[in-house]
Amino acid sequence: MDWLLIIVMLPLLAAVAVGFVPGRQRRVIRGITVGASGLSLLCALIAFLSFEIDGELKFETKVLWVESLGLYFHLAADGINIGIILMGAIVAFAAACCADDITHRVKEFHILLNVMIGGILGAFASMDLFFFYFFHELALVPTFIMIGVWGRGANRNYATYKITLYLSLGALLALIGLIGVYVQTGEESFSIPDLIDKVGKKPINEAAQQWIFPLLMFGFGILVSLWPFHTWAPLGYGAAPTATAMLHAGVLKKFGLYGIIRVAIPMAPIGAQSWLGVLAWLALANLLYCGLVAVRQKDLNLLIGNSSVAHMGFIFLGIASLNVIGLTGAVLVMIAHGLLAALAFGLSGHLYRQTGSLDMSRMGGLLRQMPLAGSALLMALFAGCGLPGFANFAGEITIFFAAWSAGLKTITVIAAWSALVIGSLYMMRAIRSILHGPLGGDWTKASDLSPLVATALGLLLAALLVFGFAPGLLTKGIEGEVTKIVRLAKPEAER
Amino acid sequence: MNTAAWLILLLPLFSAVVIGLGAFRSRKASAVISIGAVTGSFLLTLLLVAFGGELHPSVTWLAIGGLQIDIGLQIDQLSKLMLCVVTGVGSLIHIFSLGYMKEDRDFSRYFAFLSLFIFSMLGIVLADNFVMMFIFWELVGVSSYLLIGFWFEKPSAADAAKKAFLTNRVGDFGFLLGILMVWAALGSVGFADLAKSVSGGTATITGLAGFLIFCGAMGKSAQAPLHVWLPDAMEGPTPVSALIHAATMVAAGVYMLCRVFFLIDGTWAMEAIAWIGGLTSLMAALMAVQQDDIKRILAYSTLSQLGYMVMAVGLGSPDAAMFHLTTHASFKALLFLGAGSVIVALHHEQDIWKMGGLRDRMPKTYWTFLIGTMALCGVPLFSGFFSKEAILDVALENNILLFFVAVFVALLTTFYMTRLFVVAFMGEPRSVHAEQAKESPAVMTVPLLVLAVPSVLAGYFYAHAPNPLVLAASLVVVVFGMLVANTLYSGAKADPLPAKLGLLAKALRQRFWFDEIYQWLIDQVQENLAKLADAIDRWVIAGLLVRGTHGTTELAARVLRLAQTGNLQTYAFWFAAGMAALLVFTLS
Amino acid sequence: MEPTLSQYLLVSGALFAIGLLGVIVRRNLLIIYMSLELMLNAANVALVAMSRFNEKAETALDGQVMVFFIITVAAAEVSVGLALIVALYRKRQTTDVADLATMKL
Amino acid sequence: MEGTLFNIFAGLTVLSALLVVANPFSRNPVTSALFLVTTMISISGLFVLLGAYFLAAVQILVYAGAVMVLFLFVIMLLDLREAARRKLNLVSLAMGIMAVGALFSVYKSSIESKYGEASQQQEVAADTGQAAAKVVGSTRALGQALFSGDNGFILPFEIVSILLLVAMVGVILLSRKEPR
Amino acid sequence: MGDQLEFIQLEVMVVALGLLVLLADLFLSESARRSLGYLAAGSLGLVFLLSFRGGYTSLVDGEAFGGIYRLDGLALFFKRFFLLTAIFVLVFAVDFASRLRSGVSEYLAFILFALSGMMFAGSANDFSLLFVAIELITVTFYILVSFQRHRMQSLEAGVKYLILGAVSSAFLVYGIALVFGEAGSLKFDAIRDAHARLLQNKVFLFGMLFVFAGLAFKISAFPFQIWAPDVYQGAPTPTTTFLAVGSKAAGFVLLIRLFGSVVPELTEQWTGMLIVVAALTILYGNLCALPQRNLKRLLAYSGIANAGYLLMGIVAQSDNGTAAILYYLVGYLFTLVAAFMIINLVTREGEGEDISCLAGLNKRSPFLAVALTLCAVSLAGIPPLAGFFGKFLLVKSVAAEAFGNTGYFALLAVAVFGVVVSIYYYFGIIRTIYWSKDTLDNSPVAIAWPTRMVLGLCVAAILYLGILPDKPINWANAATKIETK
Repeated sequence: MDWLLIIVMLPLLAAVAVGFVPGRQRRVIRGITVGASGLSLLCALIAFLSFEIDGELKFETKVLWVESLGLYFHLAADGINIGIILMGAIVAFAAACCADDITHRVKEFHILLNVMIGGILGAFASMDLFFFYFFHELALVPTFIMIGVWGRGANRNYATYKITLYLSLGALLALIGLIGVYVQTGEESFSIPDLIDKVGKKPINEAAQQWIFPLLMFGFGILVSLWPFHTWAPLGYGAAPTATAMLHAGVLKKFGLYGIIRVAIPMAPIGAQSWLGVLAWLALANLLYCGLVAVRQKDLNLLIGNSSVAHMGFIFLGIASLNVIGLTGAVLVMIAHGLLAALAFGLSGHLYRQTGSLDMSRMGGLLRQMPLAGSALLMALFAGCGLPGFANFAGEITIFFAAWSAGLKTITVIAAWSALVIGSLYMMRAIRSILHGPLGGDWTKASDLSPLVATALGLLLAALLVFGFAPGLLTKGIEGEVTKIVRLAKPEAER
Repeated sequence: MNTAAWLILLLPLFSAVVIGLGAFRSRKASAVISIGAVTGSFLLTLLLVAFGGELHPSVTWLAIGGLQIDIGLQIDQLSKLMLCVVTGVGSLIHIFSLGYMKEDRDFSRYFAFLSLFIFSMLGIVLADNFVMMFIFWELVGVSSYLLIGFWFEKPSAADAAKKAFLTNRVGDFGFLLGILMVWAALGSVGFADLAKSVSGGTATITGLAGFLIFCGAMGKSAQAPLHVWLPDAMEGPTPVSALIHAATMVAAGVYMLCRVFFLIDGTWAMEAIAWIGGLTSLMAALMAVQQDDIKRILAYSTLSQLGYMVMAVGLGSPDAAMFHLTTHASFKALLFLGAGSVIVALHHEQDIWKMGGLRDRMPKTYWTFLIGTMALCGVPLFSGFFSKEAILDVALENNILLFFVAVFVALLTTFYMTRLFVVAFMGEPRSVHAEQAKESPAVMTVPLLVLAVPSVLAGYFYAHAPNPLVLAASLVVVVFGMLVANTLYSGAKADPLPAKLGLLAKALRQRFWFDEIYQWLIDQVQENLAKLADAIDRWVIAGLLVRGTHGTTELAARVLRLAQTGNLQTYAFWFAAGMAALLVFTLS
Repeated sequence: MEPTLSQYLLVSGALFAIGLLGVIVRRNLLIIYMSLELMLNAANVALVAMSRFNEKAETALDGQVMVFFIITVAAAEVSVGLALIVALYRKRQTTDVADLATMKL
Repeated sequence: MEGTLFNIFAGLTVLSALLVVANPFSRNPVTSALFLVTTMISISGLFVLLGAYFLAAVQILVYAGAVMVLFLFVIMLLDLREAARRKLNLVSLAMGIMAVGALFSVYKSSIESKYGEASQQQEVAADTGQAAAKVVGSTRALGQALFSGDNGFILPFEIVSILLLVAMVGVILLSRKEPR
Repeated sequence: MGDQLEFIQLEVMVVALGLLVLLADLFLSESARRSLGYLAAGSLGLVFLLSFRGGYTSLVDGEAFGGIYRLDGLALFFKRFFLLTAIFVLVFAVDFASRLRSGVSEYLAFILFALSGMMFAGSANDFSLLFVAIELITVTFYILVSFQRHRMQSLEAGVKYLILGAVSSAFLVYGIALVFGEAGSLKFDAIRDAHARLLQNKVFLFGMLFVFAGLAFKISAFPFQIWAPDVYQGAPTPTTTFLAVGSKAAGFVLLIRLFGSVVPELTEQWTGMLIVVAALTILYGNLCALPQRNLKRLLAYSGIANAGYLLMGIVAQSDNGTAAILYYLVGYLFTLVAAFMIINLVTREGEGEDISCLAGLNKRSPFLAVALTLCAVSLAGIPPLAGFFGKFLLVKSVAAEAFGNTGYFALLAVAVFGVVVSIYYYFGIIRTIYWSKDTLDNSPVAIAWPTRMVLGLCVAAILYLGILPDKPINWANAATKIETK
């Protein structure tokens, strides 16, 4: 079965379908979105469970698109992206469920939401660089519009512009890097497997690699809020509507990391070796600096945003280790953080809707007022500070081991400090001021999660726990693919 | 047998999950499930102790490249002992809680958390490798956080929980680095593998690694300077204090040190561990002298006793440490539960100066509490006497300075426990609540009685030839401490010491200003760093760089378009000038 | 002595420069048009000279043909330009380019 | 003889061109127009020297005859005395001179690098060698070049005719009285 | 002679059509004149179709008039391109007729004459034809720009365009004169043979640079871009469209022919200069557009920027670069036609074209709102639209050469910067359409059916070029392949 094609097309078809529904039929519109993403999730689950790990591409759809450029519409799954796609589908479903806080221009919002979901899933399912990029943009453009039209807060306009310009810049730099790869490999194919094959036989010349890698690294890095290009993230997420923030912070943002692992490192290994040291230090800046910034935040969304930026540091650190353990850990954290970020933004969206503000100093005692949301938030924040049992921990500890064995000892020490101590410092503060203490302000009217949203968020939580208890579900497949990449990048070392 | 071992670990988890998912709707069901789970574990433990030899079932949790992390159960002498302590004391405390928490509206949540804690603690006990231990180490931290902050609406409880968690995390930071260093040096995290490579003499770890691992213990076992969270943790319900902050969690550090003793033995870390243990015990004992809160006195006493154990490990005798751990677990749990009984009877009054005369009103509590006190003070023939003596013995053999410290601590212990006992139970009631106090129901007193048994008898299971000198010293100390305290406090209405000791008493009451110093440090370093980062983010990156780039672009745009004057002659001039520039650029 | 090609070219260059200067400096539209005529004629001079001193006889006359076209085009341009001036003058009563700056920036 | 004539015509061309653009004595467009005629006539003199007889005639016919009349008509029509009194902008003058000066000096150095003193000799030699080949722009020759179908410029010629048509219609449209 | 006429049959038809329109004006009634534009557009459509006739395409790669006129793939491609542009502009002109007030038929005829000039330019293989064709375009545009005599701005734009245009013509002919002198011929073929030995000849270089300047003026490349904003803003909107697309494309076809195939070695020598020119053009256009509020002026600046992007294709000096230019231009045609048409529909005469007039467009006409959004997104270079693919191909062609010349990287960096800046102002347009608060009026916009059709076609083409680029790329490649044979 072409599961991936179904997974990607369902939301896009839903977008078209929503287009034909009159704007007043809000329930129908929401139903279509939730239904489509639910079906997508179901398919993703089936695909994930029936996925056999044998190093081959699965569920392939390959259509020649532009012959003259060697461009294929090529969807396929391997050990790395099958997990990410499942995560994306879960988050997409959750986001669709959480989108009921949109009350004006519902139809337009849902069209964009569906397009965004389709784009996200497509980007990770694509095995062709062009469509990989194309789907990413397809998801990115609705993001801007959604933040601009349905966003919140006084900073909305500024945030919209900032996120638009930043992400466009990142995407363009990455595009130039991708084109560099394409051009350097002989302008015959955009297909990732083909390219890897070619590069394996005849590497791109060294001087070109020294250009391509930083282009890809910083281009993708900007998309992932690599320090010091991170300031768009907290601001943008603070202003974004709930579903958008969930999808972007959860899944779309991972595109850059995926790109670095999937394209940058295997295509330009020599470039990688001379630039990953820089990446490691920037990762550290992400972890430590953004953690410290998060400590100072008074607004829950800004806190989650900054902490999410800080978490990217782990992944960068894993990538910078450039060994099997590190890259596997990086992918693991990508998946875990996707679920977590979606959960956190889903909850903060709920809080915002109930209380009209996310100023933590004005909250308090909400655990009693809304036990479900409160407990979920509690767990999310715990997962955020790397508590075992959640998938985040498995990834993070893997990365520590990887970074240590890669010789990045100083960085590991500081990273551990910022993860264990600074991370828990701001998470604890958040719990203390939002959930604990006497009931602050006039929240007596605030209600708990609706069953639909509760299911959606519960699903995220469940996935976090399942992957936390059994990370092997993911790592087995990831490890196989990552080993290939590391072998390309470092032919001499097999570890 | 393997199934039994797994069940010991998983029963409490099962209980926590079931209660969390739905059973919380019924108070009764929650209690039954939770108590069932822990007693089930206890019975299975007894089964293992009786019939099982050494077991080592394991499954792979995560395996990537050269990194293999298992979830495995190491069942040997050490862990069996600890299992008994945890599940045994745990069971009793669960039962006690039935009475103590009867009125609470979050009764079910309490039992869920308690089960979660037992699960985590058992994980530490059973762990067969460092990472698994770290995992449960963290989980213990969290469940302790949840339990300390059980009454989260009370700001002090919420703050205490936060403090406990953060302090533990600082220790865990060191622990994690230690694990990384061990892994890097020896290539494995499994205790069995490590033991093999260490005994094979192929490799050792550095003192630094040993010390970092000890950092973990420092956090969990509340050793100085990370001890500050434990007294505050008394904000939790009293059974929790008894379970976590007396018998089990705080003992985890000591247990862990014993578990990996083979690794750190012989490194300079040992010396450091011994001194930190000794100093902690001294400091805590001193501070206990001037506390007025019944639970806080016990908490400092716990600190002090943990210091003993750690010192024992540091001096090279994990056996003595484990011995004291076991006896301490029973009598300290007994003391805490006794305190809990008193607190319930006095409608949550914890100040000993508002008690008094409880002997007649709560006889069962009185007697059991007396037994606990005697054990703690090391009165001969009580369990504490034997275990304390074992530690003093080790100290005398290895480090005479620490021996004196230990003896002095023993003196202080007798003194403050007698003070507590005399003020709280003897004399006349000093408040209305104390006057109206009634004995607690059976569900609470029965656990007290049960715990009293090991508090007396646990000492006889450890074969040990006493050193006469040590024997004499401890006897003298006990008698002297009791006499002094009795004279000072018998019939006293208020503490006479502050007047006599002046500044020293103030220092003790203020716990040597540790909290204030930490607060100051955090404010100065951490907060300033955060402020700096935030300021850089706001002004340098978002401001100077981003807005600067934006501003420069905007400015460039506005300047550039000034060329567009609308005047034809200017245009013609630009045209000619541009042409000239191109010519000069290309032709020369 | 017979004048050389470079002399002709210099004359034509000077003519071109003077014309360009006129366009830049003078504000009267009529004079600007005259300057433009000077520039075009400079090209004519250069073309004819180049044609005269050409090495390839068969295409040498091309230059003069070109001049023929230029003269015609210039005439057309001037007539359109003058018509435009007339239209402008009717609207604004001015031929000063400084008055033509309603659109800028 | 040729040299002298060249000097005269060349000097006259440049001088009167200068007077078209910047006449120190008069700002009247009519003066400029008259000096433009002088320039054109001198240029046709240069054409004669270069053997372009037909073009010399056309130059005088078209410019002195047609274009100048047009200019004068417009000048008379518009009555521009008022505008003539405005001052020259010194800054724009200086900048203009700088830009144009730069342009001209690059041009001059380019010409000199190609036709400079050293290469002058060869150039002259080459010229004398090919003196016989020097083209003469007689009416017949030019006519043949223009109108021959296979090897001539009939196509551009026809296009120019469209151009003239466009210009004609355009001029009528533009100078017609404004509607309403 | 007869078979030579066959070569120029399309041009002849166009000129004849122009003459017919001029004549018809004399005989037709007022009401019949209205449909004259549609009739002319229809006839052009026919001519467009005729260009696909086998009898005509079999002439490809042939030369006529002694090699002055060349019909090859490139020329054919551009002839069709110009025809298409003119069809759209004619339809547009009918919409605009009421604002012209008088001389509508002449306006239509002039569009056709300018079109014939462009078509000749596409085939120019000789400086004389090049010059004459360009002048036909330019002189016609002088009139087209100043056609709204009742509007001061139109006249002002006309005067500015005329003077600067004439200056650039002077540069062009002066350059031609010098090139002619050094290369000895006006014919491109002869220059191609001769230019290799002239690479150090400063007079020749000087001349070529002047020629470049003359063409750079047409495409509004830096430093000859200065006229564009004023002229675009002042000219009647159909003229602006024609100027922005047709005239620019005419400049490009000549640049491609001249610098791509006639003097390739010189182009290589001038790579540095071309990079600087392209980069500065991109920067100037995008930066100046940033604070711009007048829509036509904004598009003028964006047009300058786009000229810079297009120059990247020349800089690349490869078939891919040329093909990318062709592709980009086609996308640009549809985008710009649609954008200007919509701006014209939305704004009212005399009110200017301030960006605020777009406020609430999504309520006034969702179709126009979507179409304009697509245009803006496409211009910003965001997939899956024509603009993205065009930029993609351009960047690719430059990147293919980049490793080995750092200058190319600088150009790419500038291009990226430019695109990011441009996203800012294009996004501003979209923002105004969808979420501007101060809506001036909410009256629905009436759209004539041919306009609607053109707009629909444009939108479809923008999408087609972005989503299914395979065939168009092949066409573009074919057009370049034949040309360099």
